[in-house]
Amino acid sequence: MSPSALALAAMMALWLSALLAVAPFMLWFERRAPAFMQDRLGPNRVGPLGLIQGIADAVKFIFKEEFTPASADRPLFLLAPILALIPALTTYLVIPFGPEVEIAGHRLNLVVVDSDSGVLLFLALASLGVYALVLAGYSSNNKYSLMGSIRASAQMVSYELALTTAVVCALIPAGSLNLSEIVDYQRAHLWQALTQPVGLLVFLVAAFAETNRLPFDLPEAESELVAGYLTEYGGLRWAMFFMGEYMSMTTLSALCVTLYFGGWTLPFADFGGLPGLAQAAIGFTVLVAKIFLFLFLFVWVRWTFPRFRYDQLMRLGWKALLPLAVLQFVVTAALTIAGVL
Amino acid sequence: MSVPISGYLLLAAVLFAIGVIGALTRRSGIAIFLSIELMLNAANLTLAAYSRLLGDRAGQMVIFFALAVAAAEAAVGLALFIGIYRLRRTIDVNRLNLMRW
Amino acid sequence: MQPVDLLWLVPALPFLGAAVNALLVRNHQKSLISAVGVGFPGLSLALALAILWQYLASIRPQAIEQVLYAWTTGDFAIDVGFRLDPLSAVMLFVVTFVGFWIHLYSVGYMGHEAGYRRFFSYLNLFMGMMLLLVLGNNFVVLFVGWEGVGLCSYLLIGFYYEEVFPPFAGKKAFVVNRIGDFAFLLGVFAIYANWGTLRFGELGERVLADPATAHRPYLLGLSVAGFVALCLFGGATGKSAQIPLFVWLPDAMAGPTPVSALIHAATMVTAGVYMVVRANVFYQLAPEISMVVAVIGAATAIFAATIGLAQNDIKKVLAYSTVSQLGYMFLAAGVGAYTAAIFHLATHAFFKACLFLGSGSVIHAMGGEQDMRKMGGLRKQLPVTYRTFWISTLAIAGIPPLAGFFSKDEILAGAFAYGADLYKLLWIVGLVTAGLTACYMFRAVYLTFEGRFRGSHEQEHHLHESPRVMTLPLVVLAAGAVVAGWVGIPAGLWHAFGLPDKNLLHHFLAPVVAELPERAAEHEMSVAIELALMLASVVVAVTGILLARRWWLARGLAADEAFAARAGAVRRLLENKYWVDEIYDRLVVRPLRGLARVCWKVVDTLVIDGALHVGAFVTELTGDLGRFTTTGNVRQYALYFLGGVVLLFWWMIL
Amino acid sequence: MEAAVFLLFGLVALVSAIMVVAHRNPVYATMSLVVTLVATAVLFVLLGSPFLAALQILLYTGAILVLFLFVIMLLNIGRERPSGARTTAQTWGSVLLALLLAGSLCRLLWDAHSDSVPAPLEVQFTSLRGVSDLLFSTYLLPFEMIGLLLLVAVVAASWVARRAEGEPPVDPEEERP
Repeated sequence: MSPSALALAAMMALWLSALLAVAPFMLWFERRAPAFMQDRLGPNRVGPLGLIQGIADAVKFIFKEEFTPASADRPLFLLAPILALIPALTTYLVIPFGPEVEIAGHRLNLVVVDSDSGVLLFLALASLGVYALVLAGYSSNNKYSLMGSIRASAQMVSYELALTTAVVCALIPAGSLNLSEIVDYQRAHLWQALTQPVGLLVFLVAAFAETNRLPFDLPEAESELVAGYLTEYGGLRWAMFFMGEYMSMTTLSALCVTLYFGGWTLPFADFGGLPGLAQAAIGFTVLVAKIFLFLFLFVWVRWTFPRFRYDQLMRLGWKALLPLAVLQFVVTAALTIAGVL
Repeated sequence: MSVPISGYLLLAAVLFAIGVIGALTRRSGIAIFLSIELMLNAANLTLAAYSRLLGDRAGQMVIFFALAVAAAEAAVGLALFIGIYRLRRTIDVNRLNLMRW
Repeated sequence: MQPVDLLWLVPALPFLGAAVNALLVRNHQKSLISAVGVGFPGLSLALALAILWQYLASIRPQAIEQVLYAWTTGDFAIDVGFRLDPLSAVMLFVVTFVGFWIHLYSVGYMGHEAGYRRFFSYLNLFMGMMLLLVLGNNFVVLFVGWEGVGLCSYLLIGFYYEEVFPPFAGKKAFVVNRIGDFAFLLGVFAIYANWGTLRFGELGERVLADPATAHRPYLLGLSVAGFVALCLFGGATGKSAQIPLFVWLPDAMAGPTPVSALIHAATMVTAGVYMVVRANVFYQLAPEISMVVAVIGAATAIFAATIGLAQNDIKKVLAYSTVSQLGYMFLAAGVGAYTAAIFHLATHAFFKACLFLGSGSVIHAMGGEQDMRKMGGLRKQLPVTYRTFWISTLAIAGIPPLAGFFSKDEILAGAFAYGADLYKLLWIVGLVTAGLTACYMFRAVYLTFEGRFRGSHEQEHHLHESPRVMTLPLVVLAAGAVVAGWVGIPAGLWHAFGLPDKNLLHHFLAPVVAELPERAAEHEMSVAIELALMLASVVVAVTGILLARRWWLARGLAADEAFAARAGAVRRLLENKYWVDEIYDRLVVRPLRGLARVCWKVVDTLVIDGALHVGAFVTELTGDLGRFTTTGNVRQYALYFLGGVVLLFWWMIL
Repeated sequence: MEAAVFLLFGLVALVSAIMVVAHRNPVYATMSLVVTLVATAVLFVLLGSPFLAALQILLYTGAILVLFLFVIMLLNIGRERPSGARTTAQTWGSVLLALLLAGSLCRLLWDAHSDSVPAPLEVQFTSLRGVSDLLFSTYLLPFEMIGLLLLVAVVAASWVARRAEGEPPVDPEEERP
């Protein structure tokens, strides 16, 4: 039963509103959390607890000067930020936030695209993110940005390998690429985090690398290459890059939650009986809560680990993560065949 | 109103032709390589159309393998380009006449 | 050691003389050159006389053969051998005797010429070749001699090679002779093909043994004998300057006068007659060919005689007279009077050689001037030359008792007696020609020796009688011209005086002529008719002389002008020798030249070179195409690849 | 609905394909190829194989074309300078031949399949399970071979493109031809 267009629109609207809300929240949260960790206050002038800080920054970005380098390749220069948003705005389609429910007479599967190769779609769309970096670096016609973009894209491509292998490990017990089936599997069995801790670890590290978050944010590190591929960007374009980054953090966390932490399910509570709409709401909030925990983890990690040097970073990716992932893959496969999982 | 298979086929044929023109007229090695990838893609599209027409998943298998082979080929090809560039400082096909006594 | 055994030495000596003069002697040793040049032919003459003496004394009609070297390849046997029989004996005597005296004469005549040594070596070479021709015992040796004389005539005509005309005349002579030789060779081949041998002795017996083969139909619609006879006669016309191929002889006068005397009067030109008589068996077996020979002989005689009338160069007159007399010899051969032909050949050799040498001493005296219109009144300055010239002219005109009368008369008698009425016509032609001969010969005599001198004053001053070395041969030859006739006085005359038939020459040569039974009857003729014929020829000769006296003696050159005025066209016709040369040029030379041009332009350049060029072009073309495909340009390879794909696709699909 | 999507993405594919061939700047060409491949991926989905669509995007656009961009940047391949030479026989020849090929192909395909109706779409065809069952049963050997092939390709590429020891790194800015 294909969900009706209305339902699709509703669900997409729900997801989009959540994602768009994330960016300003993160701006604020990114400042408050580390401040809290470091026993300082962080932004509190702008509205209560500085909550409005996000909005203020957003407004600031809007009014900043849209500067384009002289001999930059204008079309590509403008295209790059847009490309950065594409993966973020499309990968959430496959993530379920609720069981099959009856809303207003329709049997509805609480996921925008219930494709049986959902995960693959997620990964495919995620991989498009690389282009943003590459084009940004190439088009701004500046040596640092070029070097930055090459390093960033090399890093992303390398870690994508590790990420994909880890994801594959997560799929094996469930026996399907459809995220809903994986969530159902986890409702029935233990959460994957417990059964595949190594896979989870590899996934998380790869996720940090994919989004160029701190331990791996060498490309736009101030001390290294000025701002890497973002050097020439300012104002709204810069903001779009950051929004893209935050959103991809969110969607990756969503994927992680769905694969390893049972997605929208709570371990012991079962809201099967409630009316569809309620179930959807509860599922979504549970999912958002879990995602929030991961976002906290991102910030937390950012302010604790020192930045990797580029060769350490690449060596970690290829010589540490990838073997671990393959190991995990072998173990999981063996266990699954043995019927343990 | 389902689209007749021939639509896909004709589209694939045209794409293939465009790829051929690109491969034969462009001067820079990379452009030629891109055109070849385009031709490969057109071939995949034809295969997909036929597998859909005959309802036989074998077509999809072939595409799967074609993709893998394309990846391998692209990798080696680009490596060759780097090698040639190091040798002749140029990728312009007209100025390369290595395939000769 | 009998002289006869040294027969081979007779031709060898002149060869030796030629070699010595050519290789060992220096140009300036003039006396040595003349000693060698005259000495060797002299020795050869002495040896020949000894051989003849022994031959006549003891051996008589039987033929002697001497083989130096027998050469056989497979079944083809040719031996280098010499044969002495009555016919070659006569020829041997004529050639050596006349030859020697002309050699002696040329010592004086050529004394101050540049190529003195060269001249004598050629002359000796010629003597050797002529003796080879005459003494050869088979057709091949004869042919070797035949070619040798042709070569020497070419060399000697073109002796003055610095000037323009002599070399051309030499070439002309040689080419025309070659045409004749070609026919001669065909005849020799036919003989060998049909009878398997070329030696004269065997040939005669084999042909008579089975006349069937001789009459078998052969090429050109003729019988075998006919074909052979015609071919041999073709060779004879070339060599002895008869109608179709006589054009070279008048031009041959470009050579020095002794050459004209020896080669173009006495010896070489008679080779044709000798050859025809030698092969008379074929002519007797092929009467139609004999008729052809007779007709051509008569035609040539009268034709040349008429031209002789209008010539102003003294040597040209004598040349046409030679052609005419040769015509007589062939007329005799044609009618079967072979002995008469040889008899006239011998007598003609004497008086014609004497006439030529006479004209030589006149030209010598006149400082090289040959035009009779520039001469006149030379009686007083050149008495000996005048007298010998006079005697020879009388002989050639046929006035008894000189030689010309007897030999010419016998020919006319033979023609008259030959049965078919056609020969009566030939007899009349012969008679008229005799008259004409007398007429133009006496014209020459009167224009050169009588009247007043028409040359330049300086020439007149220079006039002198030739030295003794030149006048002696003149006297000897003049004597010969007188005596030679008595050898062959016809039987009729003997019977007239009641004496037994003492026609020495006729009986001597009789065995040579193969008597066929059916031919025997034709020659019988009553004595009365014979005497009448003799009287007729004498009357004609005398009228000729009287006419000449009335015209040229009395009025000198005016006669020619009057004749030209009255019959201008005829005069011009004769002067230009009936435009024969021009006709030949137009009919033969030009087409051949055209053919040659075609062969050169079309066949050679276009076809052969063209083929090569095409070959080269094709290779280059394919080379280019090949090169084009290996430029190393990747895109081109891709294009060809695509082309291949499309072709394959079309082939598969359509 | 399906026809609309087909027409839209078909057109997009065509236009971007032309851009790939026509555009002088290699980066633009590559980007338009990305667009073409994504459009084709959508067509794959229409033809009932979403798995391949995802795979194509993941594999092709995600990895291969990124490699292309890498090489373009590494070798600093600038805009392809117009050769200035008039369109040579090569160009005309190839265009002609290509059109000939395309024409005959279209005519053939049109004749053969103008009215053929695609087979009914069973789940087996589109589902990933159907595809993977077939893949790991009858096509297992080719699958393993592909693995080997990719390994060989990796080794070959790294060997060919390596910089020999002691050889200075090629500075793209250096003497550009």
